[in-house]
Amino acid sequence: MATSTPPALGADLGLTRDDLIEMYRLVVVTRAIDERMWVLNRAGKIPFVISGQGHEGAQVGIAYGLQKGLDWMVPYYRSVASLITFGMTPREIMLAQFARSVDPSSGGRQMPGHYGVADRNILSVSSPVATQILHATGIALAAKLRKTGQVTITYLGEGSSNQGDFHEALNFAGIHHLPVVYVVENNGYAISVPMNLQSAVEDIATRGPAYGMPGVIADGVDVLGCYRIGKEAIDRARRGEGPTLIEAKVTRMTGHSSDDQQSKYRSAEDMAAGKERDPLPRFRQELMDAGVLDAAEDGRISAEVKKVVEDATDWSESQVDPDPATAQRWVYADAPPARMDDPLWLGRRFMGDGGPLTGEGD
Amino acid sequence: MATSTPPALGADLGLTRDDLIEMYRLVVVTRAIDERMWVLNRAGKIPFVISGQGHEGAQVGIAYGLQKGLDWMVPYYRSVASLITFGMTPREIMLAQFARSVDPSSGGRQMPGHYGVADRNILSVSSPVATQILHATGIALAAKLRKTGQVTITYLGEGSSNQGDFHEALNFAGIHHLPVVYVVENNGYAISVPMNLQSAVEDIATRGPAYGMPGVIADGVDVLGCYRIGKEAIDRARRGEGPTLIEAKVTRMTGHSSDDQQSKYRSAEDMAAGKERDPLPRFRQELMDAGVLDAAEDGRISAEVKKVVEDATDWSESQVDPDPATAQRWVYADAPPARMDDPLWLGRRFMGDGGPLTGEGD
Amino acid sequence: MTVMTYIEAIRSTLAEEMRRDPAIIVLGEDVGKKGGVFLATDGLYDEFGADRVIDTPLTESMIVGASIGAAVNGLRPVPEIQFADFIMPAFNQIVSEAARMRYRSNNAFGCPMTIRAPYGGGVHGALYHSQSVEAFFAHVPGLKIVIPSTPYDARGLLRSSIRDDDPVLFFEHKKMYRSVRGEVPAGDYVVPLGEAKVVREGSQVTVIGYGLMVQYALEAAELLEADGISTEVIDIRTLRPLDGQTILDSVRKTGKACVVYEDNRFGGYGAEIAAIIAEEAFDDLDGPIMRVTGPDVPGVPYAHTLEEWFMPSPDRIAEAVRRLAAY
Amino acid sequence: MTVMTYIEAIRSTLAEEMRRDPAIIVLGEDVGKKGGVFLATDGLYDEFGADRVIDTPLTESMIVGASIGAAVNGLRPVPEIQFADFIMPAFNQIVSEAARMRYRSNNAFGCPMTIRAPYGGGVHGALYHSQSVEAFFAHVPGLKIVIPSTPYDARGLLRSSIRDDDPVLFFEHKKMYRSVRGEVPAGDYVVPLGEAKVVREGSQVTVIGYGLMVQYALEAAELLEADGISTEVIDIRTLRPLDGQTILDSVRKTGKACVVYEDNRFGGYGAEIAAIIAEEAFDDLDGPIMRVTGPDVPGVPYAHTLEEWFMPSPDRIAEAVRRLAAY
Ligand SMILES: Cc1ncc(C[n+]2csc(CCOP(=O)(O)OP(=O)(O)O)c2C)c(N)n1
Ligand SMILES: Cc1ncc(C[n+]2csc(CCOP(=O)(O)OP(=O)(O)O)c2C)c(N)n1
Ligand SMILES: [Mg+2]
Ligand SMILES: [Mg+2]
Repeated sequence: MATSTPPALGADLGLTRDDLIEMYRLVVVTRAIDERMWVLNRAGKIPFVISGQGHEGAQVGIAYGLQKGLDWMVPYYRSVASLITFGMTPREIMLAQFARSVDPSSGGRQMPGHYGVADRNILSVSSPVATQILHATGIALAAKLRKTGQVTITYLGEGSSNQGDFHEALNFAGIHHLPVVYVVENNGYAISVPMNLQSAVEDIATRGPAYGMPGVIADGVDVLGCYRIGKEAIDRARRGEGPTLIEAKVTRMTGHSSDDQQSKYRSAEDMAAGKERDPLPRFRQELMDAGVLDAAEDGRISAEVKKVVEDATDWSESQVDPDPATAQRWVYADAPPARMDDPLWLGRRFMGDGGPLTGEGD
Repeated sequence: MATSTPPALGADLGLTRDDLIEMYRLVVVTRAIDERMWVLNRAGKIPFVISGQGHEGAQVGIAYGLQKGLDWMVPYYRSVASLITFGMTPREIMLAQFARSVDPSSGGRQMPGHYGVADRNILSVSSPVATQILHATGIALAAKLRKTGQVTITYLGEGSSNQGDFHEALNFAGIHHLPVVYVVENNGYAISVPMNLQSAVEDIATRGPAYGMPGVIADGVDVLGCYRIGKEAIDRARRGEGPTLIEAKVTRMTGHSSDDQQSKYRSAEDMAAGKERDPLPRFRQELMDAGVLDAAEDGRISAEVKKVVEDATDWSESQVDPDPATAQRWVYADAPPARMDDPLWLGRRFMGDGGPLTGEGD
Repeated sequence: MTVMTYIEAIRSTLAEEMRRDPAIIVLGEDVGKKGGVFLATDGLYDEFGADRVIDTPLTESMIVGASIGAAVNGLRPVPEIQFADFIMPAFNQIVSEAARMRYRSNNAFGCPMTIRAPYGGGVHGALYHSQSVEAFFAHVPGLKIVIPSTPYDARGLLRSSIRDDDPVLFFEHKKMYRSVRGEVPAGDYVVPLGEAKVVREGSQVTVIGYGLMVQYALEAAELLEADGISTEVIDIRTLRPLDGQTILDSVRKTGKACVVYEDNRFGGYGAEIAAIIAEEAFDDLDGPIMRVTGPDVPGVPYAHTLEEWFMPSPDRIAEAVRRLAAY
Repeated sequence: MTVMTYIEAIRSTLAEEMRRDPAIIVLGEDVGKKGGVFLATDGLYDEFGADRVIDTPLTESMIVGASIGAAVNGLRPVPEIQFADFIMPAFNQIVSEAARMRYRSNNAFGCPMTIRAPYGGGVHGALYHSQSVEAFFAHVPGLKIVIPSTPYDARGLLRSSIRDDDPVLFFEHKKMYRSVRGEVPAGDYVVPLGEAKVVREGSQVTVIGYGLMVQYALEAAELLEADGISTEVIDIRTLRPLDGQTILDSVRKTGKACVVYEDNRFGGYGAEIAAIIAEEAFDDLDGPIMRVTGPDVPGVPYAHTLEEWFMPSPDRIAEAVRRLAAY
């Protein structure tokens, strides 16, 4: 439709048309995976879903400027789009949903949402919120001391940013000008608790200057704007100029998780307004308006994504469950010693092997 | 000396001449008690001193605007001037140094510096830093919900303000506009760690806006300036307009404690510059210049203070040590039950009463 | 007599206590409009309003620390920690502050509050939504630790906890919330803190447990009865202060003790019970003191195959008692 | 052979390990120019510089949390917690994160670091500078817990801890820092984690302890020898993983066990040792399993009269063993 040639979309950001299409594909595939999770949940195949719908634009945009194979990502449970952007595969994401033995995140030991892949510098994540902000800070400290040139990016929700660990982490990074980017994805709710009861300030970005670092607000429906802000922060970190706090204003289009009924605490208007801020249709329209994408290409992407999701689902589902015989491995790096805290030793008689009731002494 | 009559010192602050003399006396008496502690320490009479020398001006100034008998104070270990301003007596302070049984702070159970007096709304303090900031916040929450009209003031060092509890407390107070005043006494060091390694920002007051509250810097050598800032914050809290963060720039004129040798990590110039910021001679000079104080009155105050310190020391020293027979009281409000966690029950045979070796069963 | 679920026992008791005493407030994450992630506080916000049912920021240290202050200034807070797993950020406030306030001030200050938290595994919650954390706190003088195993006790013990003048940790096994029902009488009865209960009489082996494990022990006792083995089951109910006498009396009768807990075995709460028996009832023991527990791995894994591997079961308890009886 | 104090053993080993492995960093409050409040890191800042000896802000959760990250990205941090009492703000990072990193990631990530902290009473430190905190951590799968009682073991165990691929908590009794001296050989010897040691052979009663209590148990054994009682003393050294075999072998020989710990009795670490003996060596026991411990009050009080009341002593240990021997 656009027949004259204004500067190409993204050119000022150093993004090619292929980049734009790839970013779009990342948003689309993440959305499709997420939707599939809900289908599987309703079908009783996976017991728990935690969803990133509404967060994908900010995640893809901000993470797109990272260097795979060098940088570190320390995610949180809604980070699927960030992770796929950084190199996790749809199969790997789906394996976590099904908790299969070959799941690289945890071998089926953790709930879905607790991702991590060692060979891609994606740190394993736990449930207690905001702890990972300190881990990212420590990774960045090591990068600085070891002069690896790595940038570390880490993510959390706005609710989680009120935890003490956030304060302690940003302060330390500010003191030592560490190469780390903190991304707060502000979707306005911590489960049911709205922003005005979570935080004394409307914008978490306000807190950057309290730690001697820029606090920048990114609009989560503006994927390229998020890229720009993310890239600037990543570059700044890489140049040794220190950390940045990014607050991405996003929308949570689903309940907190499959266990949550958000209509109990959100008004219909509020939820409708949230849906209006869906980054996916906006990004599609932006690309179409700029002549980067047309309906045919969009169709091809959709078809491809459909196949990817099918494959990831079917393949993951067909993998085997973890073997209980492996359940006691990897408490420590060394083999379980034949000692008291090895359940096979002290507790052997009640762990199923029917050993003798008393010790050797009798 | 001043024969013409410019507006009287303190008049704009609503302070009378008696107020000014009283504030001066509070600084002088606190300094004298503190100096006595060091003498007692060197004489081997008290094993540990933690000193507020250099902090007294800010403490007296800020606390002078509180309402005794109504408001709450949640101190820290250097708060002696605040506490005396708020109604603790020199005898009570000295009892804690000698750890005598009638010590109202803890009955000799805590180290010196861990003050608290129930009948004066001074909350008992522990050692882990910054925990008290949350207690003060909770006291203020109760004051607001119960509509008591009380203002709560709490204190900590700048090093301690980097703890997570500080972040969580100020955020909560900011959300609910609680009637609480947070005072950070910034003496530039956390034991040996200088400001630039403690905090990413030079002024802790910078952090006020991150919690939706004013962050105000008070100059700790300017006693009346501190009063003005303190009074404003107290009044603001009392009016229901919410919390204030005050950063008082003070100087630590001694080592961190009697266990510390500050020359190991501070330069001679740095220590000398610190001594220059002693609030006591400045306040004395200010009062003399304004004709509020003359040498005769200063002499009378000194003589009186000397007597007070003698009395507090001698009287406290003459009190008895805590009786070990009381050592197990007040783990709980109810009398120790004749049960397993009562050392007289389960452990009786090794706690000195020589009970039977086996139970009644044999 | 009414029949209600375990969670309804808790919810209704919270409401009744709040009606009785205006000093009681409930605070925590999602306790307000949402009524808590398990709905244990459902309805309280509507009835008592935002002043007394406070949706807090996501900050556990604050929830407990501010409760301490509120308790000191005349309120009686009942903070909720959303999952016992997330009590760790508040560890310092609970252990260093709440537990020590009275002792360190020589009784000048106290700290009446009841921290409620759902705990336990078997609910597909994985490493961080399944933990048993009682051992950490039961070790701490100044705290009281309560774990009810029936709706009746949940009501009576929650009343006693809220009315107590010292900090109480009240742990609720989340697997019991909806699966356990029981009769509760009308009226304002209490179950005093510090009293264990013989919930099944027997003569050959004493099984000692708390929480969900009491339910499992009772199931095991049924299985064992079919084998002709008579099992006495004791529900600790209050882990601190512990009612040692009831345990010792029973073990002196049966001569054999089996301690059951879901937590990791090594250094778990039941170790103290075993130690007490070994010290105080040695002469009456006719066999080793057994423990049936969770294994020593860092948390209940998620995949159902692994979760089953972790959890103690009625069968495993019965198997232990069988061996002990035959000893 | 050189003779050195306990603290000098620690200081010199830190320096030697840092020379050996450039990945080792030391971080904590006042560890730099000041050299630590006990001078355990004295001289390291001068030798290794501000990059490897980091004076941190006063934030324990950060100290441990950042160490976890640094360990994941190629360093081998040795954080210091200034007093064990102040480890509580880092509880979540240690228990939820460091301990579980390997298990939860199915061995994709590990967390090699050694958290050092001075602990223990008898030094006029009152409630918050005297605590024994080992029971909280020894319960946690994924952590290793080490408490040396001699300069020799301090050197050998600190080397093993720093070289270990999992998180180790290394507790140093502050009363021993300057009061205990001992011979240490030259050379790079290690004392492996997970091995207890019989530090005195005897035939009538086994006393089991760690840290300062081993020194007290040895003093008690001397007193007892004068009474004609032969005492075997075991130094646990590694509290987790525990070397149960050495304990059981000894108790099977003597038939009598006394467990000593300075911490509060109820739910303390020694309860697990008693429970293990009662479960595994019941047939060989000739008397109750005794415990000599600190009383169940929230911390060591300050006044010297109260502090003496709190602390277990050689006399109290001897008295317990005497009664046990006569049983
Ligand atoms: C320490 C801790 N407390 C409570 C929880 C339970 N919880 C999980 S997610 C969540 C809300 C998080 O809100 P926010 O940080 O805004 O992230 P969002 O889910 O909105 O993306 C809560 C309370 C937890 N995981 N960790
Ligand atoms: C949680 C905790 N960690 C460590 C300590 C040991 N400590 C006591 S005071 C102090 C320094 C405090 O510095 P700052 O807050 O600046 O107060 P100042 O002493 O300078 O007045 C430290 C590290 C403590 N008391 N609590
Ligand atoms: Mg949110
Ligand atoms: Mg300071």
